[in-house]
Amino acid sequence: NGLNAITSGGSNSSSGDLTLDFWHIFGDELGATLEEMAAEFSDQTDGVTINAVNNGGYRDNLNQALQASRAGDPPGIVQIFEIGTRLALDSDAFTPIGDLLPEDEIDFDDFLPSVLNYYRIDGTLNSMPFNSSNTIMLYNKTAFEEAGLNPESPPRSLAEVRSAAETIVDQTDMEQGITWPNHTWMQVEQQFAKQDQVLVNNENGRAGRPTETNFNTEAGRNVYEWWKGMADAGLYLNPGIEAWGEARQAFLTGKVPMLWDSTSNMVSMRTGAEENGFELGSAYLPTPNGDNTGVVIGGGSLWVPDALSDAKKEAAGEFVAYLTQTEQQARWHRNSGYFPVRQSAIDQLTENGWFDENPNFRTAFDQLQDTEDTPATRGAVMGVFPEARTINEELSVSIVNGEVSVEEGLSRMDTQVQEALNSYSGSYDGSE
Amino acid sequence: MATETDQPTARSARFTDRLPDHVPMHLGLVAAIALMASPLVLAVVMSTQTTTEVYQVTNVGIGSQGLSNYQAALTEYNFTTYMVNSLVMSVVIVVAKVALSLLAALALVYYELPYERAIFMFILLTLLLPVPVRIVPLFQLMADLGWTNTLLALTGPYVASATAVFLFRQHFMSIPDSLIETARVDGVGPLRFLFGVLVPMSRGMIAGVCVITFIYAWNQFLWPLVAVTNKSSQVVQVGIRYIQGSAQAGLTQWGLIMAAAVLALLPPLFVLLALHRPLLETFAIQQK
Amino acid sequence: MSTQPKPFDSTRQAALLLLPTVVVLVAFLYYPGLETFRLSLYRTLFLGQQTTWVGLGNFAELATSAAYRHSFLVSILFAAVVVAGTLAVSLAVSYMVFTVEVGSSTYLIAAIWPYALPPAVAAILLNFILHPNLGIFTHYLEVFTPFTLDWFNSGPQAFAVVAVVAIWKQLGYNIIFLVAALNNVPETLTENAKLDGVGHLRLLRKVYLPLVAPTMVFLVVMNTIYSFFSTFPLVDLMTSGGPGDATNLLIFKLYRDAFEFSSLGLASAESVVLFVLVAVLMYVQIRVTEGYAHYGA
Amino acid sequence: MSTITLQDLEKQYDDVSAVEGIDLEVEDGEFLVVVGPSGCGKSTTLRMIAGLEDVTAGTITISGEDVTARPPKDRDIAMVFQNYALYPHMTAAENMKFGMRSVSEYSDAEIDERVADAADTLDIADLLDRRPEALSGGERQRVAIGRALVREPSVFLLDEPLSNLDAKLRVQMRAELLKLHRELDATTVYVTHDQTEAMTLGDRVAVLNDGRLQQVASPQRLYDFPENRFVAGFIGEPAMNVVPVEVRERGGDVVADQGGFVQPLPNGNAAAELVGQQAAFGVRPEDVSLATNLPAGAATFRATVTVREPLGELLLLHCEVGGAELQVKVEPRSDIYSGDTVELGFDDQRLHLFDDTGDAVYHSATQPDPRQTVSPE
Amino acid sequence: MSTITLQDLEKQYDDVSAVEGIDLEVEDGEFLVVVGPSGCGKSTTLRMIAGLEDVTAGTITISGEDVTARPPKDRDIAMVFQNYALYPHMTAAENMKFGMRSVSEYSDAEIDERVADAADTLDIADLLDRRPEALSGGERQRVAIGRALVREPSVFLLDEPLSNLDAKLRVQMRAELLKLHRELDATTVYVTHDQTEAMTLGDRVAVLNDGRLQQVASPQRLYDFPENRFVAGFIGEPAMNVVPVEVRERGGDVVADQGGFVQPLPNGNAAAELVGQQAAFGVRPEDVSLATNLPAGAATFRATVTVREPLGELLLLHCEVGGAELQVKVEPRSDIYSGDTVELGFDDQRLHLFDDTGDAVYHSATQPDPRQTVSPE
Ligand SMILES: Nc1ncnc2c1ncn2[C@@H]1O[C@H](COP(=O)(O)OP(=O)(O)OP(=O)(O)O)[C@@H](O)[C@H]1O
Ligand SMILES: Nc1ncnc2c1ncn2[C@@H]1O[C@H](COP(=O)(O)OP(=O)(O)OP(=O)(O)O)[C@@H](O)[C@H]1O
Ligand SMILES: O=P(O)(O)OC[C@H](O)CO
Ligand SMILES: [Mg+2]
Ligand SMILES: [Mg+2]
Repeated sequence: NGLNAITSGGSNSSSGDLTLDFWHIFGDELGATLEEMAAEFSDQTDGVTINAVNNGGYRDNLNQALQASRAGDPPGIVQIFEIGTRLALDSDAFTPIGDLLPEDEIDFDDFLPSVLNYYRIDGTLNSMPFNSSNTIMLYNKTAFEEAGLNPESPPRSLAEVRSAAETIVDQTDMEQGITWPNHTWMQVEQQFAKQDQVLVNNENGRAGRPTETNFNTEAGRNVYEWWKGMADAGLYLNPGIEAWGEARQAFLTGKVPMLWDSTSNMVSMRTGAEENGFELGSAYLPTPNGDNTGVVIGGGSLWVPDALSDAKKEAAGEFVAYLTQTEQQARWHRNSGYFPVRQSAIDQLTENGWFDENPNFRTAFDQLQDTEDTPATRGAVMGVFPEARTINEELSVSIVNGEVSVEEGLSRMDTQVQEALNSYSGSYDGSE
Repeated sequence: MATETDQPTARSARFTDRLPDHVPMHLGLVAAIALMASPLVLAVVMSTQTTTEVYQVTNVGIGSQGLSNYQAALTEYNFTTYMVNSLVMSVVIVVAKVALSLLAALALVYYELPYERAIFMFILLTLLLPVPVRIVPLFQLMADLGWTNTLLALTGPYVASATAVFLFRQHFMSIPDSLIETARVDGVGPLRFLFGVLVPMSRGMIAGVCVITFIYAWNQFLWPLVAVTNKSSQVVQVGIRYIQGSAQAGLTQWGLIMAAAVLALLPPLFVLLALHRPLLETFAIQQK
Repeated sequence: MSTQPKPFDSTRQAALLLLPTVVVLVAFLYYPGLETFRLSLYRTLFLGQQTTWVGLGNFAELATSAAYRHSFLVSILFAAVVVAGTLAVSLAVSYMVFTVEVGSSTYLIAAIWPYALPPAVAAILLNFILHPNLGIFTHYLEVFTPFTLDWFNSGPQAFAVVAVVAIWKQLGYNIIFLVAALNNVPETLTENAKLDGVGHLRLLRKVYLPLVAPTMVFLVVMNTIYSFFSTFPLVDLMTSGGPGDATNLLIFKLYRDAFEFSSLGLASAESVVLFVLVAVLMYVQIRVTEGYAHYGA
Repeated sequence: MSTITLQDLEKQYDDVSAVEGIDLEVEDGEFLVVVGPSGCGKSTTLRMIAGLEDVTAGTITISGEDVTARPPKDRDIAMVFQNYALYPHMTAAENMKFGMRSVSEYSDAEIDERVADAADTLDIADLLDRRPEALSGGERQRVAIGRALVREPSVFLLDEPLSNLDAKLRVQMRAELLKLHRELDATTVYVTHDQTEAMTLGDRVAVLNDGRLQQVASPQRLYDFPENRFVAGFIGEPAMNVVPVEVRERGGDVVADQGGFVQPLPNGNAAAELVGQQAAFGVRPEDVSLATNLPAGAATFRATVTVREPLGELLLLHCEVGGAELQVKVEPRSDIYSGDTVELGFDDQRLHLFDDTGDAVYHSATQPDPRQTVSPE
Repeated sequence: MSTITLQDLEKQYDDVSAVEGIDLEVEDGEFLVVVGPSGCGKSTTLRMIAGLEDVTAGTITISGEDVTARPPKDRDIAMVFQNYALYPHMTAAENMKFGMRSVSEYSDAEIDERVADAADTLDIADLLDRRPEALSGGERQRVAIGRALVREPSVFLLDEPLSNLDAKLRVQMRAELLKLHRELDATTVYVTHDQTEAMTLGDRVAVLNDGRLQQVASPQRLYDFPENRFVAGFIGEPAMNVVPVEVRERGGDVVADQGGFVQPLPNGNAAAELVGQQAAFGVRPEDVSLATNLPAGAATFRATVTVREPLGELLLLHCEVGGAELQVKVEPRSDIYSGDTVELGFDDQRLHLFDDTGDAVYHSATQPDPRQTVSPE
């Protein structure tokens, strides 16, 4: 089939039989779950086949989708991470999802407002929320116990994290205290939200195009100074930029007792902890002073390219709607850790006692529920967000390694991201 | 054999005489080659291990997975498709490039041609335009032509080449004039000349260009990454990128990745080993 | 060179034979090449769908961008390291292959195979073998030497690791040429030196090195071009330009700016810079090789 | 009737004038050898006849037809190249057939027959299935000739066809070529730089130098009556001794006075007009003898031996006389060593004088034997 | 005292036996030329002496010391290669110094002095700053010799040092080599395949064939008393005629009966033991004459001329007699053409017989001149 595919080009359809590629970012079990869901939908829908394809990570998926749209051969549905929203929107490559959804099937009131708020820009819902996550802290209860710490009272502030880390390094075989992938989402986006600080001006870019960034502010310095201190003390295990796998592996194999992670991977972390013989604990993401205004949602939403035929768009709309059905969302949560985007799914899970049996799955959900709705917790919106992340993560390395001071590093982040913002808005002649 | 007993002293004296000179050379070579080959050897070993075995860093024995990592790569991770795509792409590029370049070299060397030098320079100057220098417009061109995700996009930009034309031209020019003149005296026509004389006489060079081109095409990474957005049309080098990326979620399955890497290496390695002779000869000419 | 009449004289036929090559070159090399120049004068968004004329603005932006300047320096440094490293190692190996009397051809094949090594595979193999936590090399390095390898976080180490991969992959190509060049040195020169009892190092330095100088120049140019253009997969698969921009080579930055950050105009300007670079290198090669031409075998 | 006529043939390369006006007639069935030093224009001339090289000026006529502007294939010629120009990937038979196949006028059966005939003539029938690499030099040579033969051309052109062979084989092939030519009787132009080949093969020999024809004559005439110093020096090995002399009159005789010797010139009136002038005196090494071997009364002189080269069948002495060097061939077993002084004299029927333009102005032999001036047999 | 002794020297390549047991003594100061057809093992022998090639069996002694196992640099030899082996990137002077610099025992001043001396000897003092590319063939040759000279080795080895030069230069360099050898008087082994070089240069000549030594003797002795058919055929151009005969007795004389001729053999008792046997009868072309040139009473016979090759200084006739071919050298201007019948006879002091193993069993000349058997001068 490779030969056919390569010689005939993309998926073409004839005589009413529609085949749509669904580009997602999941491998392994999550990918398998999505493929199952796609297959089930295809089975129950006449004339439509959804082909779930893992197309790499979030960044690749977005780039490839834009490239494919440019080339006039886009997939049917694309999963794009939350911070790609503005870029995807500006690209004009996608149809607002609202226009495609079968009205009657969707009850927006049932959707979690924090989720809807994130993806609704200027009042329009452009993409369908599907996989939503936030950041929590996982910790090794067994190690806590061994070090004489209370496994049921995980650290809430960054200072507490440090002291727990020191204790554990002191008392156990573990050599380092905490790890998380060098990822803006965790060290900046969530931390700013928790401190109720916007990352960019104009209400985090939601009241107008952002022009300034706030890395080098107290909120930023709070985090980075602590981080730098942890690194200097040898307490932070640096797995590398966006190195999710490395970080998880270090945690699971007992190298560190604490991990900041996305909730998206709860299922495999649960299995991993079991396999490695320790008890897994979860907690809210610790913050500088234990502040907890709230978290920004993460994860992705589903977009439908504009270049598709109407019939395909319609089919795509149906599939998107199907994926957000209560039943599917509950199932998706159980198989991943992403929290359901619909209240009804949460209700269903609660009723079935899921959260009682799996308290770790509740943590994320609680953290979200506790979140206040402020410009900070709604999350920043900017077209250059992927680039901003790259800038932040590269400079984070320099700060943590001590190549630049915290001040210097953060102010460079501001400069560089603002440069990108300027050149972005300078060339964008779209709406507004 | 008999001489060995006849001349024991002379022989052993001679042998020790060479010792200080050549033994270190052999040792050095074996060490250098072992070092160069070790990543590959380790990769082959690791490709048979389970993830758990891989994570026992010092475990360098053949693992318990046997070939099942390979099987998984080929079936579950699309490597069959990628490999076939790579193969089709490479073969098409090889065949087309050789054909086009032979024709062009025939015209350049054996035709009374106005502006011959200029045309040759025109072809040679493309050496200044590697893919990265023109990648953006090339991508746009493919998009405008609707070639993205097709074999055309993967092969089109590669089927003509300054290097191959240069090599064939060089080789043609080294064919003794008298052979060409014999053909002139006999009134042999151009196609008959090409297929009856030039091609059979250029077999080594053609084989060499095939190897160079095959390896070059097979190893392409950046352009397929840009020109192909559809996984089922992707080539194996980018497939490696996928398989590395897909491991982000949980523990990285290095055994599987190593299996995939070995798969992606085998065809060009095989071609190189099988045809290293013409390759070496061809390179001897390429350097001018 | 020769004024000798050619066997065929139909210009039409010749044009027909050249047509396919010329069409492909024009369509896929010259046209996009020129288009790169044009695009470099625009600011674009979203893969070229929206463009604004900015003149030399993109170049100005590159010139003033600290990130780009850094990337430029990193690339030059990288090229220097890769070129020097590749040549040094290949010269040593080639000389040994050339010198041993027994098994020379077997050694040669065993030494040139990395020519077939796809860069992506090279990257992924060493990514694993040199992995800070899982790498077996790393493990023994840390066991037997005081060094620790943490190149996911250390810029200089990442730079070194990518350079090692780049050198490894390029050895085969260099050895092919160097062994051929050494074999081109008339055997009697070697024998004459043997009669005089000239030692290996002196022989290599005073006789072979000057004689293979044209090949070395050729390889310096090819290796430089290689380290600027063909190392994308290494960076992409190993470091993504990091950590801390330490491996953000021009080619990777170009790709990112174009296809990740959608700045096609800016990326085109970066392409133009690369073009100038190849042009200069080729020019240097031609000039220097001409200078050495009189040693030609 | 295949004659070849070159009229005022010229060839100019960008900056080199390779052939500068050659007039030459090759008779039907004649074996003409063109000889001359490297770079003198031999190949160029031959290639112009073949049509492989454009003519700068002049005309070429073959069998009465002006072919100057015709492509090679329409000149009814066949050519044998120095390196044989066999296609390495074809068997001997395929090599012989390849050219004919390009011409549609031959049927396959005809081609096969001709190849078989040629193979018989050349005694290579059992080599027909071999590739050139599996043939010896001489065999390759014969296949190349066979390829020319099958086309039954009216003119054969050969460019140094023996120079890639080793000495033994060269001698043998020389005899075979002669035999073959006698059988076929085809008009043949044969280029070589080897004077032995020229002398033994040619009905006539054309000596070329610097793009100009020096002399065309039968081999022996060329040797005995060289028309200029170039021909005198080029033909003969070791070369003719040429020393400066003054021509004087002495007691009624015209003599050549070198200082070291004074040699009377017979048939003096031919030389009389040179009296009082400087000239170059030429005598071949075999025409200088030890005084003991000369008829009584011959003029002799003393010379010192500087180098003694025993060549087996003879002994070559380098002698010094009057400041000039004379090479002398003597009996192989002579008891003469370097440092000795010897008494020498010339064969006075074999003396030559050249003027300062290099032209021969005097040969002491009077009339060339008429049988040597026309083609023999 | 630099003698070279080869004892039972053998060289075996994987599948080729290149040298098969050579015993040879080169005397101090002797100029020994090794000659033989291509591939006979000349270079291999020389390279074994130099130490560039391992010895399969046998020993090599230089100046009394067994050097068989020594590396080249410790044998006190210098070698001049066919292509000169000059380092193209070094000037002539640097080329000459390079080897000496590798040996620490010489001071810079010493090196400079030696180079200057050698340059004077060879007359290349003003070329010292040039690179090889700027030197002519003969000059390169001299620099290569100079490089060998400066090391003042006890033995010089030269492998076809003249074969890359053109004919003129070759003759000239030959004379210079002789002169140089006379000055230096160093033991020299000189390899060539050119018999003229061998004959003119060697004090003694060693003829090699198929890896075996055929004969070692002074040049003229080699020519006059070849020890076997190979040497007889190899030395001399054109080669000695060799025809099968039956040795018979006739009226008290021992005669060689070929059918076409019956030739009495002088000094019959040397040939007597052959009576009744088949043998190969050898006579050089110059030792066959027209009957008119022979002393009265000499045995003569009739032969038919098949090929006539005028070589200028002589006329070579291929004649048929009794089914065999005889090549005969006659007067250049003889009126003899192919087809003619001629009356011939042999010089009965120059006859040879070879038995069926090819060994010479009879020479009609009795005693070689003693001066020809030892090194001359
Ligand atoms: N294609 C060419 N371009 C320029 N000059 C040429 C060309 N071919 C030959 N010549 C020159 O013309 C002259 C005659 O060359 P030609 O090949 O006829 O010599 P030749 O007598 O055949 O010599 P040889 O015995 O070496 O073959 C030489 O000076 C040569 O350099
Ligand atoms: N390295 C080698 N390996 C195998 N056979 C060899 C090698 N060198 C020489 N020979 C063979 O040994 C024999 C003698 O070779 P050698 O070079 O001594 O000949 P030569 O007399 O010098 O000939 P020439 O006159 O051609 O130089 C030849 O048959 C040759 O093919
Ligand atoms: O891994 P996920 O899906 O939770 O997403 C994390 C970040 O939000 C990506 O931008
Ligand atoms: Mg010629
Ligand atoms: Mg030899």
